[in-house]
Amino acid sequence: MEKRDYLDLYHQMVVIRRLEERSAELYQQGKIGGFLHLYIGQEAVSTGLISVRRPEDRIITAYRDHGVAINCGLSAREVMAELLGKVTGCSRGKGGSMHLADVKKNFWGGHAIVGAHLPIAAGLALGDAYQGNKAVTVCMFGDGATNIGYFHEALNLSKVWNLPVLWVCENNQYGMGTAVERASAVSEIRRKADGYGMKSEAVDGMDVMKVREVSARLYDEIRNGSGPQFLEVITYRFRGHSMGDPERYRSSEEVKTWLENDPIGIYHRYLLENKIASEEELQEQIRLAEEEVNDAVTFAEASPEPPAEELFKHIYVEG
Amino acid sequence: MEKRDYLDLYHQMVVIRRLEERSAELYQQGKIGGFLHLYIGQEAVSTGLISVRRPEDRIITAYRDHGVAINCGLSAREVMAELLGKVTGCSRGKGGSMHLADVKKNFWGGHAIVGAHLPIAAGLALGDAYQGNKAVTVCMFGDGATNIGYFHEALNLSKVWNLPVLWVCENNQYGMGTAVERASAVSEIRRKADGYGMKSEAVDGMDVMKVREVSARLYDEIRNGSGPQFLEVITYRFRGHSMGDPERYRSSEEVKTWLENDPIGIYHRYLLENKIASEEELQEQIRLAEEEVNDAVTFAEASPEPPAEELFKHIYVEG
Amino acid sequence: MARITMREAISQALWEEMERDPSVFIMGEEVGVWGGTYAVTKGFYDHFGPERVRDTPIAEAVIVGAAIGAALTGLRPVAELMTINFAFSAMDHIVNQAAKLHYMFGGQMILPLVIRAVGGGGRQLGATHSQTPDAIFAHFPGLKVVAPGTPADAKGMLKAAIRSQDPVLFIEHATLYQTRGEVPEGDYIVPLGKSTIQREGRHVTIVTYSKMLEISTKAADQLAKEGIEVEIVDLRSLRPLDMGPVLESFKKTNRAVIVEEGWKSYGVGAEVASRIYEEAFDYVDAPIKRVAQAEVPLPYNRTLEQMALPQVDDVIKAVKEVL
Amino acid sequence: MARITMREAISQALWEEMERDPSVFIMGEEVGVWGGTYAVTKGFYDHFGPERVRDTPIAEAVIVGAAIGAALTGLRPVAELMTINFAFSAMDHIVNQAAKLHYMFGGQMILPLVIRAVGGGGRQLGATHSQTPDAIFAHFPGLKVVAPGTPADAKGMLKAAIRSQDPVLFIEHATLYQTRGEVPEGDYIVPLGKSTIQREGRHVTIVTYSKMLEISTKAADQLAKEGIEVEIVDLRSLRPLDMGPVLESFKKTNRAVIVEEGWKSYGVGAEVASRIYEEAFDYVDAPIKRVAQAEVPLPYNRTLEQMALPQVDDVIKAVKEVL
Ligand SMILES: Cc1ncc(C[n+]2csc(CCOP(=O)(O)OP(=O)(O)O)c2C)c(N)n1
Ligand SMILES: Cc1ncc(C[n+]2csc(CCOP(=O)(O)OP(=O)(O)O)c2C)c(N)n1
Ligand SMILES: [Mg+2]
Ligand SMILES: [Mg+2]
Repeated sequence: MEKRDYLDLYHQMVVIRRLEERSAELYQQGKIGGFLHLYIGQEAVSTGLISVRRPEDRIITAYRDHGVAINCGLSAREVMAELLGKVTGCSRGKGGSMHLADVKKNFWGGHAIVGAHLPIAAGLALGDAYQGNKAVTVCMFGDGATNIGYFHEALNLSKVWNLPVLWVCENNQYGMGTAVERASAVSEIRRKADGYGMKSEAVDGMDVMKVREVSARLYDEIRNGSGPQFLEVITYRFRGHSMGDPERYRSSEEVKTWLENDPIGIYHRYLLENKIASEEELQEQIRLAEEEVNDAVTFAEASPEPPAEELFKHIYVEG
Repeated sequence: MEKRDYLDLYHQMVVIRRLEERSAELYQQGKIGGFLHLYIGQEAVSTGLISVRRPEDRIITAYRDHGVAINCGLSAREVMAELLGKVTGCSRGKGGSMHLADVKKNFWGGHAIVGAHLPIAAGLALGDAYQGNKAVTVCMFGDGATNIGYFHEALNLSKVWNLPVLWVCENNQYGMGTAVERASAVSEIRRKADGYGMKSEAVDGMDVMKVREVSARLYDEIRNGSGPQFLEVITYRFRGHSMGDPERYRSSEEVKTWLENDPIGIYHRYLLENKIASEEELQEQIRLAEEEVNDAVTFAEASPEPPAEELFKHIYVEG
Repeated sequence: MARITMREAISQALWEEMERDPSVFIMGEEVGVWGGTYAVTKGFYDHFGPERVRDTPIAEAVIVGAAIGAALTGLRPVAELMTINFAFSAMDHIVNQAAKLHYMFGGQMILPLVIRAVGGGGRQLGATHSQTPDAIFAHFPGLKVVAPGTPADAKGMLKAAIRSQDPVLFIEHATLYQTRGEVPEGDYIVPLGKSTIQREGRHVTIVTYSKMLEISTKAADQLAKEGIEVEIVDLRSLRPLDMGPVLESFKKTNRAVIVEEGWKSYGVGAEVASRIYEEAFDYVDAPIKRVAQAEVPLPYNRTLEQMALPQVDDVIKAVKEVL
Repeated sequence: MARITMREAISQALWEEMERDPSVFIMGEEVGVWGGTYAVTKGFYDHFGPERVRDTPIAEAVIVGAAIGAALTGLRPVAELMTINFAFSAMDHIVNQAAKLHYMFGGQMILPLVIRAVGGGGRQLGATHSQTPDAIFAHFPGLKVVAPGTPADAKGMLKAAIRSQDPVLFIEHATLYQTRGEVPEGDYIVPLGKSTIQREGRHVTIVTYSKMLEISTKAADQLAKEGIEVEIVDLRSLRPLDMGPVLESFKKTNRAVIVEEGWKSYGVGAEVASRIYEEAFDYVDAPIKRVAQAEVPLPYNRTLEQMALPQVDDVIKAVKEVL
């Protein structure tokens, strides 16, 4: 890893954080509508995971997708414009926060029905297997999503057909207000892979370097034919499930403990302690990120709404 | 176990076998319509399993349900009448082969959508838990059914809520024409319970005494609060999946090997070898079973069709 | 009578039924600790406890399936689907199990089950989370499908649904929760399967239900200023569908507009229009109009979304066209 | 042109498309080793091999879901649901995913996907296995829903569906597989979304599709003996719904009967009747009739089942009523 790679990871994480903070403000101002699920606290997960992907590897996730989009190389502009429902958004303003995507960057969305994208991910991997592409499909989902039938059907099929998928569970301890152990028969989510005879491991999701390291190894193995594998990433969402969460289900002490493990803070210290970057260099990254997000907001606000005829476009490709 | 209990088990198994053979004939004659799934080869499973249930224990199974119905105490008459679509059938001729039931006997059906009765079974057990009944729900299903999402959702919920269910997988090696290992990530089906942190075991399903023994213990444990448990029963269906199965998926050698493990033959030898019953006594049971089934066919054939007004009855309880 | 919101009315019905009958319990995602995503069951968990207010995993098939099973044992579960969009994830259990078990087993199985589900668009939730697919559930005999449009009906019909011996899909509308209305206190029951005239008029009949009752009423208010007197029939129940009040009104006005929020094709309006033509052909003075959602997956963008949803002006326009 | 069965026609279309385009493959329960539960894919496994003829676990959501994913990568999967009744177990993937991805992501995602599913009653399979719920799928914009009634259309439309860039639900009817008809050899394409006049007549228009085309044709044959000339419009496609030939015919006959196998309420007939009234009101000489399934879960008993299903005599009666 070059120094600029380290800085780039830092930059991505800060862009995500800043973008999420600004999104929350814009939501309060009524400029963003619908549901808004912030990724704050989980930045190290997708940043680490996606930092080692090759362009041919496909990424797909749930509705908590802003960070993933940034890591996949979407610009803050096209993400923010989508959040504001503008035609310059990555989904032309039709998808919104939960439906970011850019298929040219092999980012296959943003999916709002819990667990429903897992079967689709199996299909993406099937597509590659069928065509002999040496690509990995990375499918991210929450702890809550591991209880729905779609999870089961997708994991089983992926193993029976030996598909090149990395199943990544972002265990942020809750599905909305329901703690893992209140919803799932096993609290150690990776144990679920046992029921499919699938190799699994767990990693600390607050440490971007750890996520990156294990991911790199798993991509390699899968690319070389290991078949599907399962990765549980232990993390925490710092904010509510979406905007307007009463947060009756967790204590402020619990939140406080996790806040002390801020993934950006951890990585910041790591970079300093290992003398990879100086405080000034990191501040510079923060400043750049800030600028990028400001620019994105300006761009998004200035962007036009989709024209009226957009309503009847894209129902079908043909006719 | 008294001698008459041993004989009763034998009797039940022979009634089932004979009933199935006659059903096949009646199907060929066009007197039975729809799908007909024979239980031949699997008689020891439900016979052993249900022989130790208490009246308050609930039984629910899939469409391969004739044997289960007999074991639950339904008469051959009302089963046969249902197969013939007569109003004297246990479901008034409206359900047919796949939908036998008698709720007064705590037999909750016969369900034709693969796996869909597992969530319902979880609910039956929930009903008992909620009401403080010390009852066990026994839910039977095939190996093929363990790959559908319903299985996953039901097993998970049963464990999270600690429901009194015995999940019984009748692994007869195939779901229609698909061998277990071609459809399931793990071939040892009981391993699936691991993903729910659920206790499981396997038993030889061709030996009624073994099935009975393990079942008795599991009922006890569950009745005493162990929470759900999983039992894999290794068995084989001697006939096709349903009538008109081309059976391209298995070899005649394989079938032959299993036929040598006929559960009735095994139990027959067991009774003789252990001097529990004489050959004459067993022949007498066969004769009685034969009579019972003949009588059932006569009864069913002589029974009236449901009257025309039955068509619009039972859509709702009210209005 | 108190003037309360639809949310309060539904909450009240649930609370009172749970107090009255220990066999009533609720289960669903976030109904407990969270207090209901739409705050309908706020306070229930503390009051009734975790046995009767059951938070479930995100697993819609087993939410409905387990509710069916529990109902078969004689309980009266109220299963909540966080939104009706997730009903597709429990489709088989709703339309193949709940709707059919009673019939298929010759009347032996009885399922006093309520499935509550919130539907509707207009909140920029995007295509998968904004649907009003009521008609497709109403297609299945064996299921009762109701969708009240006023707080009083919401309370009275939810109580009727909970006490019913049949499986009932009870559809709420997310943008009606704040709507206020007079609601009788205590044991107020509105029988299921009965349409009703919500507003009298003599020039034209609007047939509608749920959220579109509000839109239609606004349209009627405006039309009244121009001297056009609209009669509004609220279906309230899609199955059974009670054509009585619709036909009665139509025979008086001879003109009808049907207003529904869902897509037009194969929707509610098609059925109602067909039934009017079949049962009151000689009274038809003008082609019946349907006002419905544009046939697109609902977009996130607010302007486009509102374009797609039926608006007061669309109703006014349709009324004028049939006059 | 050869006279072949519907089964052969469908099989031929699949075979030829797989030969023509390596990106076409089939997946589903028992499509491979077994040869298809209805023998449609007999011989495919041996010829095309296990990569292109994929037996799946019994897991409908992932059958459709994985087909969607594969389609997104540029392949052309033909996913088979053993029967349309099992489509409820994949409902979300059909109506929330397949139907919406293209729109929701602003046109980026392209899903050249075919879902084949066999429907229909009449074989004593009981309530859960005998449905004709076509209308509920046709309710969703974004999905194309077609259901051919002749072997030639089955071949031509399946080829069109496989080559289409859009997700298509292709509905077959189990009791039509033996039906024979002339089918052009080779590359025969019938564009999707086009109704057609299958029989000319001048007294009355029957609008129908799929299995009911056969029933309607028999009715028309009998009516012809009495001098009543029936024109039959075969919808073939429920979404998009092509009203052109329907209206053209209706404007000539001024009378219509709509014959569908599914339940009447919220069914296909309701939509078609409503559209005729909306678009040809001035041509209506008599109330349009709908012939459909009795509104009950289909019973197993043969006599009751046949009572519930639309019969030739029901069609004849309805025709006479509109005349
Ligand atoms: C099938 C379905 N059921 C319910 C919902 C509502 N819902 C949206 S997010 C969510 C919680 C998901 O939790 P988890 O998978 O842990 O992801 P996280 O939000 O923690 O990232 C729920 C219940 C949904 N979108 N889809
Ligand atoms: C959801 C669903 N998909 C497909 C079918 C068709 N089908 C009926 S039985 C069966 C095989 C089931 O195999 P298994 O669970 O092993 O039970 P067995 O027949 O061996 O007893 C299939 C695919 C169905 N009834 N329901
Ligand atoms: Mg979570
Ligand atoms: Mg099996």
